[in-house]
Amino acid sequence: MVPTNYYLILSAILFGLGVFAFVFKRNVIAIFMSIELMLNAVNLAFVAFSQAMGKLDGQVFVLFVIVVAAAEAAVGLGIIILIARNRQSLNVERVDLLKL
Amino acid sequence: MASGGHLLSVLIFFPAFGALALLFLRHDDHKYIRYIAFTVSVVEFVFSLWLLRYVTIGSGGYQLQEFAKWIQSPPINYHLGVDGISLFLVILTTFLTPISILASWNSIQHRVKEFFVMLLMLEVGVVGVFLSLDLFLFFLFWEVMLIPMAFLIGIWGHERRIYAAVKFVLYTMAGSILMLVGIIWLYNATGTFDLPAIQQLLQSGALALAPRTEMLLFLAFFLAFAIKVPLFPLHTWLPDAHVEAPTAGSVMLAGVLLKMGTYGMMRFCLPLFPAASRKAAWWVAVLAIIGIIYGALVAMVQPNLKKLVAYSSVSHLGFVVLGIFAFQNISMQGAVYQMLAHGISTGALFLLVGMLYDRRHTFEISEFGGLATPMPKLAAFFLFVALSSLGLPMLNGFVGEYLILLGTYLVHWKWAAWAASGVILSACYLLWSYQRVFFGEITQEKNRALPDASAREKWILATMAGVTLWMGINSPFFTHRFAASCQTVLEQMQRPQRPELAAIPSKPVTQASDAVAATPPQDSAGKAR
Amino acid sequence: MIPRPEDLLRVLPELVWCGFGVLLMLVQPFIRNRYVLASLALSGATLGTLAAFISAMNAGSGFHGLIESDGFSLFFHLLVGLVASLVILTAGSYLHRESLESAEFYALLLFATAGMGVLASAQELLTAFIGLELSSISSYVLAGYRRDSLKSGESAMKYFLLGSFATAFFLYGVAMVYGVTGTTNLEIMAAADTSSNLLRLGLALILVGLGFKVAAAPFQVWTPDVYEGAPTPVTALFSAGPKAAAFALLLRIFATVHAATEFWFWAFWALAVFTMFAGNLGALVQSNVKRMLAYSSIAHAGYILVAFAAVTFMQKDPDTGAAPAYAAILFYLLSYALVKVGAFAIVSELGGKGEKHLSLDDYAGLAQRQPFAAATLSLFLLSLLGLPVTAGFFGKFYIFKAAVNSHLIWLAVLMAINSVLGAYYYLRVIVVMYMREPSAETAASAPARFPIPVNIVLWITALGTIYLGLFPNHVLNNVLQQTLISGGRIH
Amino acid sequence: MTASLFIFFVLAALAVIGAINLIVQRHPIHSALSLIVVMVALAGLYLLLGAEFVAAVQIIVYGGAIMVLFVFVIMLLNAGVEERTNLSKIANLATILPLVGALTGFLAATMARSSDALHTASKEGVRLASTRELSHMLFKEFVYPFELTSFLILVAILGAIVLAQREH
Amino acid sequence: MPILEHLWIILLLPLLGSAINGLLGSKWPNKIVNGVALGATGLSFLAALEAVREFFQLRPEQIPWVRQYFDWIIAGNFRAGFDLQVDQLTVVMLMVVTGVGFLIHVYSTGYMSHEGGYYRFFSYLNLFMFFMLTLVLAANYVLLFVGWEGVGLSSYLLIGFYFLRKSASDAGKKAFIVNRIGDFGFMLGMFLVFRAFHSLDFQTVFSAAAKWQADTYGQFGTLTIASLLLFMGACGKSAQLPLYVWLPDAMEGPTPVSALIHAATMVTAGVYVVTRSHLLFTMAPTAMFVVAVVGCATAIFAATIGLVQTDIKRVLAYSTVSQLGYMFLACGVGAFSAGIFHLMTHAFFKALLFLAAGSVIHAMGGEQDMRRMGGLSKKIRWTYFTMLTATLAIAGFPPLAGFFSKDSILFNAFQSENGGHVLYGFGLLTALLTSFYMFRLIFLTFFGKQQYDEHHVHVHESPWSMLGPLVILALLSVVGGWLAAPAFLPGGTDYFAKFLAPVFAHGESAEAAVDEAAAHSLELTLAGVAFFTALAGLLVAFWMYLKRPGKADSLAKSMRGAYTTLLNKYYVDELYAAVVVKPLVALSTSVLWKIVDVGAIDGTVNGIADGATAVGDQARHTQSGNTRSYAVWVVIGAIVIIAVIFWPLFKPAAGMVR
Repeated sequence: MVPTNYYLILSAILFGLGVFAFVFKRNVIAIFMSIELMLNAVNLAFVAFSQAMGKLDGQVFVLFVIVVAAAEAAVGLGIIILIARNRQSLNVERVDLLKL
Repeated sequence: MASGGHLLSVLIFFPAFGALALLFLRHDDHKYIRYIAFTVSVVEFVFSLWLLRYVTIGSGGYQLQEFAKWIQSPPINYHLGVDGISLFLVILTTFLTPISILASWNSIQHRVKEFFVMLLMLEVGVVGVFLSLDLFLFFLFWEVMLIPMAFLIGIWGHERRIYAAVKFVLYTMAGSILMLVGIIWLYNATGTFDLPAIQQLLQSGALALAPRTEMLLFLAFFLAFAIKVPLFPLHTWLPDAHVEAPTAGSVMLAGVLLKMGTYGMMRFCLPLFPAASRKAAWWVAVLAIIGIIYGALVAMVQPNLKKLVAYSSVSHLGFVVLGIFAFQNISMQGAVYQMLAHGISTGALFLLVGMLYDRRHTFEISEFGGLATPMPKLAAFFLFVALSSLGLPMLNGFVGEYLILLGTYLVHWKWAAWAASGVILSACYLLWSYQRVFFGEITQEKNRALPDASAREKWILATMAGVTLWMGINSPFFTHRFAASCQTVLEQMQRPQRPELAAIPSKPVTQASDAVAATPPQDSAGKAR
Repeated sequence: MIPRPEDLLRVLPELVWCGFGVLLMLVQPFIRNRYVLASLALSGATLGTLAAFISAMNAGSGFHGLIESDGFSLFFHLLVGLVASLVILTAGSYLHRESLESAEFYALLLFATAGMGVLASAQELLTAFIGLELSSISSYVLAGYRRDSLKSGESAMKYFLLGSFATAFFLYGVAMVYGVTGTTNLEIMAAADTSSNLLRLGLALILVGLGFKVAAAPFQVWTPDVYEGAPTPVTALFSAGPKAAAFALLLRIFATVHAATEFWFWAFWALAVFTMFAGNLGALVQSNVKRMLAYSSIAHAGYILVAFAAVTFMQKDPDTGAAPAYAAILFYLLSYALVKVGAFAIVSELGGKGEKHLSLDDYAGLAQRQPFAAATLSLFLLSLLGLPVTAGFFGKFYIFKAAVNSHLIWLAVLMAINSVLGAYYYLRVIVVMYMREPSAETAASAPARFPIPVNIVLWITALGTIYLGLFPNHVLNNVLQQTLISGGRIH
Repeated sequence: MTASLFIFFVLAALAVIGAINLIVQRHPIHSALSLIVVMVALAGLYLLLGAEFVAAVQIIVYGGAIMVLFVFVIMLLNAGVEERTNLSKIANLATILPLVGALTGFLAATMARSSDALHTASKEGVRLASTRELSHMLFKEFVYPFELTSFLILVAILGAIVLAQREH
Repeated sequence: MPILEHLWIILLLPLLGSAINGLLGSKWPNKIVNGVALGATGLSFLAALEAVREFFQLRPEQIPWVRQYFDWIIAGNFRAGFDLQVDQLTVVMLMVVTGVGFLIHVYSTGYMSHEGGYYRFFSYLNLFMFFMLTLVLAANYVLLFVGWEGVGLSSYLLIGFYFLRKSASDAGKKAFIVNRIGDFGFMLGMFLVFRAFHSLDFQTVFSAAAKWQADTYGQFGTLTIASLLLFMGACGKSAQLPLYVWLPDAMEGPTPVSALIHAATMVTAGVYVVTRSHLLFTMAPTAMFVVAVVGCATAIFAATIGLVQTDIKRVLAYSTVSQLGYMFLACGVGAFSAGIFHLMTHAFFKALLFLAAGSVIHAMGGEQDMRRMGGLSKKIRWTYFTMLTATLAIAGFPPLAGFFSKDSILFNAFQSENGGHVLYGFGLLTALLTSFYMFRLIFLTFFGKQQYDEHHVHVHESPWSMLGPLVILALLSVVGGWLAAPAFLPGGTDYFAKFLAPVFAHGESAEAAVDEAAAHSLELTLAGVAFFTALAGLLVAFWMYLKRPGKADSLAKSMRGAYTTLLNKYYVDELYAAVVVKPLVALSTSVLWKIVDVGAIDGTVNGIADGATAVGDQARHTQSGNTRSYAVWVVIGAIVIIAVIFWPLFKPAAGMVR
């Protein structure tokens, strides 16, 4: 018997780590990965809630999120390639032409 | 009431059509543009004179009202009306517009078409302000008027024109946007934007504003007007705007735009918020008096002739505000009269300063000196106008000042005593500057060959001088027509002394009076618990 | 599992938009004529917009309550459809000038529009999420559409990264709300237990996500960069479309879920104040017109948020309900969309090849070189400033009214202060156009004649701005309040 | 401690360690591998929660397709070790640690407390629904968003092509 | 009663003349200008004469004769009409103004014939006549104020007639502004009167005031304050302490102007106003005392300055100030008719003195410094004789006009209750000084050694257009006094006082109470004292300037401090400049304008604008362009939003949520 709380706390921790990673990492790809991490945390919460309430739609949600993540991955990596090609750098801090 | 048909609408929109017609002319048809603009403005002036025929003397209410529904929700109506006070302000506007057009005849040489379009649009806005009886409509014209004025300053002005134009707009807007909040607040309390209706509600006691609410509303309105007047210490836009504006702009600005502020005080602040007005009267009067003295002193030491005239406006308008906030019939009539007189005499001063500028392209007093020798006629006109501005009896400036001071003295002799010192100071700055500009030997060689007034200029100035003199002698012609309206304003300040009415508020009253007190978040917090 | 026909009718606009998007992709290998492609896209956008009327005729909820076709959704469909059509008209010459493929551009635009349409009618958070992603992902690509431009790529990257980041917050919020209520359907959620902290937190996170989309401070940081870097017609779309759609969703959540209404009041208050100041103060110091308009759109989001704050209070009014405040929001969005699209259309044309002429100095003396452009841009700026006889004035007026009605006097006063701040930088552009002489270089460059489609856009937006400024009631009463109240969905 | 609880802790530890490793590793390829660890661990948790279809999808789509894409791109771009630049003034550890810590703490706390109100414990191991029922939901109740996702993927493809294609 | 019904004719004629000359005269030859100007004034004089004739036919109850012509200002219960009034006081003033005015016009045709701006001069002069007549004919304070300000204006214009000279335009400006200071008080006085009596018509005010309780001595009631305020105006106009400073400077104007405006008519307007308002004054003893003291002080103060002045016109100017002080002294002690009488005689002899001085200056080719004249008596005999007559008159030698008027004043001062003897003493001293400096003038100018260079200055007698008025005025100076020759003298009827008696019916009741016989003997004694005083003055002057020509200089040397103080007019101008003018200008420039306006107020305004921009500039540094920092902002925003949403929970019961 694993209480739902445990899952939820884990989810929160993973989400927090994702946020931290997003803010902390410099490599665009790594940052993108931290987004995936956050989405995974969300998914965990969905499944946990779904299970706790005995409702199925939470799981359906997770499927949608995964699909969206896939789509985002395609576009996101496209953008990353574009950036990398134009600037020869993956450091997000170097991409600051637009500012102030 | 004699039927005036849609005279008021015609008055507002005729110049707009004129402006539209101008738009169809070619850019370089300067001659036709000028003639058409002038004709339009003269016809408009004649229209406005018709008002005299239709307005019943001795009636203080609104006449020639026009009413049409415009927007259903919120109920905004196209409601126009004229009373004795607005009557002459409208005529002043329509009178100064052709004068301004004439004054710009030769001095405006680039983007001529736009210039006259702007001037006519300005007239639309100003006339609209004076004739609107719907708060919303009033605000609309009030704002719309800003743009042509800003353009007049910004495009055809002098060196720092852009700074001045922006400053003018921002200053005015800062006040008016709060007035908009006030208008909406008032609407919330009353459910209408219609001035007579609101007046009726408040005056009959059917609706009583809580003191705090009334004061806040008063301030919201007053601030907008005080900036426009301009009341010390909100005046610093004025010198800049005046100095940088082209002559026509200055004439219209000083002549009518400033009056919109004092008109607003008479039309809105006093009748709608009498208790707050009374409470604030002391402060307002102090500011007005400071304005009178301060404006005069600062005017006295200006090295720039146009700035001097601008500061003198601060001083003169201080009288008007003082007259209004003395709450005396006499002083109020004086205030209205002073508005008109100031429009003419300061307008004329700006015209003259503009003529000097046309010749020498400077406003610096030190650049002039001894001009009476090459241009005696201009000097004579200048003196005449200066005298009217400093309140010489039998010229127009005296009547207003005198009535204001007299009326004020009746209730607050100290105010009047302080304010009357402005009479001394106005003589100081006007005569001193006059001396430096016109008297003495010619100090600069290039001034020696300056031409005297041209025929066009003579006509302009003679007209202004004639009106000045006529107003100075035949003042009852004016006072008869607005005396009743001034009395009405004072009557509108009366409120029934029925506390039980105030205690049983109708629905909107609670809204208005509870106003800020109840904050929604506490509610939600309570529920959340 | 074939859906019922009326369900399909209720999502007809989205179907049309997506259909035309697919069509454009299909014909792209065969048709290279940009006019044909543009016409196709335009007809797609317009047809989809018109289809909104059909879906409105079949009012009701569809797909098991996932979407709702009502007056509210009709309004937003028309709005985003109109924006899309105008952007297509604007984009033609831009794409040609920058030698960009038009078919893909239009297709993405139509997909994005469809996503916004979904957002507007979504009655359920998952559907809303998909709609949000559909429009967002299209937007990311559109932002980076000028591949050879560093700025465009950077814009896409920032938009993408931060957008996804915010989406994660949104989703997490949805998860929590789901965890409390067991549903993502807003209707059912309306009956939720409002004492739950988790619900509170979930709604807070949803607000974070949507706040990001509408560019509310402090989530506004991405806006200027993305707007500046994106191709200008895309910026026009961004400033009007996705923002309106996100507001639509926010409004629907806000109106349906009581809990949201109660929890969000101060949040809206704070967001409104931050946003107004962030936008206006930022815009004060900009010398790039495009970026300045980006900041200005932040400020305007702030004004709209003022109305949101007002809604809370007005809902207690038994007579009118919050309808006036809702109406104010919708009216504002409409007037704002018209103006922003028009303004960006001009900026797009004046930018020239490679978007080189975006600085304020490039606008000096524009009134003489291109009187029509200067006049319309002035009109738009005055509308943004909120001067009477323009749509923007009434937009602001209604918001003021809503705020004062709700006794949010301080908020109204802060908004007034911001209006004055805003006046400064809007005026500055007008001043430069009319009162400053152009530099020798600028004067020498021949006036770029605006292509006809752009002129059409300008006429439509300008006339619309004036029309709404003169007769706001026609729109406000006959469409907004009627549909809102009779539809019964939002009360 | 029941077996399930033990498994949970093992998988949770794995996920957290993976996530931390994602942050700590400076080469993106290592980060990507750490992320795969997290995902696999989560898939295990899904199984534990009785959502085996989701678990499968997690492994196949996430762990497989998406992460392969990541790795592929990393290879393609020949991404090296992360540069340790500190150009952002506000995004330094001193700022972000407390911020993110507070956020995470608050999220975790709220979630932990609130689920009491829901249910005391999950119905562990109970098969909530079959994959069939899931597909019913997907194709019946949620058919509209499901169909929309097809457009979403279309957009993604289109976008990737548009963005990544070389100039002609 | 054709003219009395149409009193406006008297006014309008000069106005018309002024307008015609002013608008059209610039291209006309002098003759036509003359015709218009003289015609207008002459006809006005004739009309006035006719009016006076008709006035004498009126029944007593018809006096004062008031006619309302049109409403000028109406507001509420305030009405200022264009109402004219004639009573005995008006008649005196009317005759003086039109009569002397006409003579001076005639004189000017000669004096100004070589000056530029001839038409302008006569236009101004006619304008002055118009306003002065308005002043004296007005039936209410407001219309009086019209004339009051109007003469100020004309004075401004005429003083600054030679506007190319800075000193002239300075003087004109100074005159106007100092007058305005007086007007400030005058206006407030009017307001107070209106507040008290709800009208400004003389009739209404006085009949209402008569019913009031008079203020006691030392009490500052409404009447006292109103009187003092009105007197403040009078001080300005009539150049009394401390507002006298403009009058000596006003000598920058052409000499006929000095004669007409700054001697005969305008400057006496203050006296006129005080006598006109005598009813208010008599009911305000404190005010009366102030008037007397100010008058007396001015008289002696100005006389002392007059002792050492070397400019012939300035001597006369200070003499005028001094004599005006005399008139106020008369008013202050309640001897209004004596004051008016002195006003009249002074108009004659002072106008004559100025005109004669003008003739001298004319003869000397513009030289005004007496030290450069001398020995002129032979060369310009007519001028000499007329001037000598006037000097005797002003010095108070019987039986010339000045003797009677001055004597009457001194007598009344002597009898005054409040410090009468002191006032009398100072008055007598003034008379001594007057006699001295006037004869000093005569001796320096007409006797002694010739101090000028014959080759440069061709002394010549003036034309008859100038001499004619001199002669007429000389005659008037001689006989004018007999109008009021006291009853105790042979042929003396005191006609003047009796004539004015109806006007001052209230005011001079005190005089009537005095025992007739005792008064007569006292008056005779005092008259003798006055005569010997005048004689003493003459002798001292004779001794110092003719007998021992070097004596004056050595005396000046021995009393250098006093001498330079007097020569510099007690440094009053300097004092005013240092205390009022310069600080005010400095304050306005450096404090009000530069610091308050530009610095504080506009600085605040611009500061707000700059501040907003600066804040914006700072704010945009959050927009660093760095995606990571943007993400931090999002996190911060999320925390803020959560905090705001959860805040209400923390507040009421902390600890609900950890």
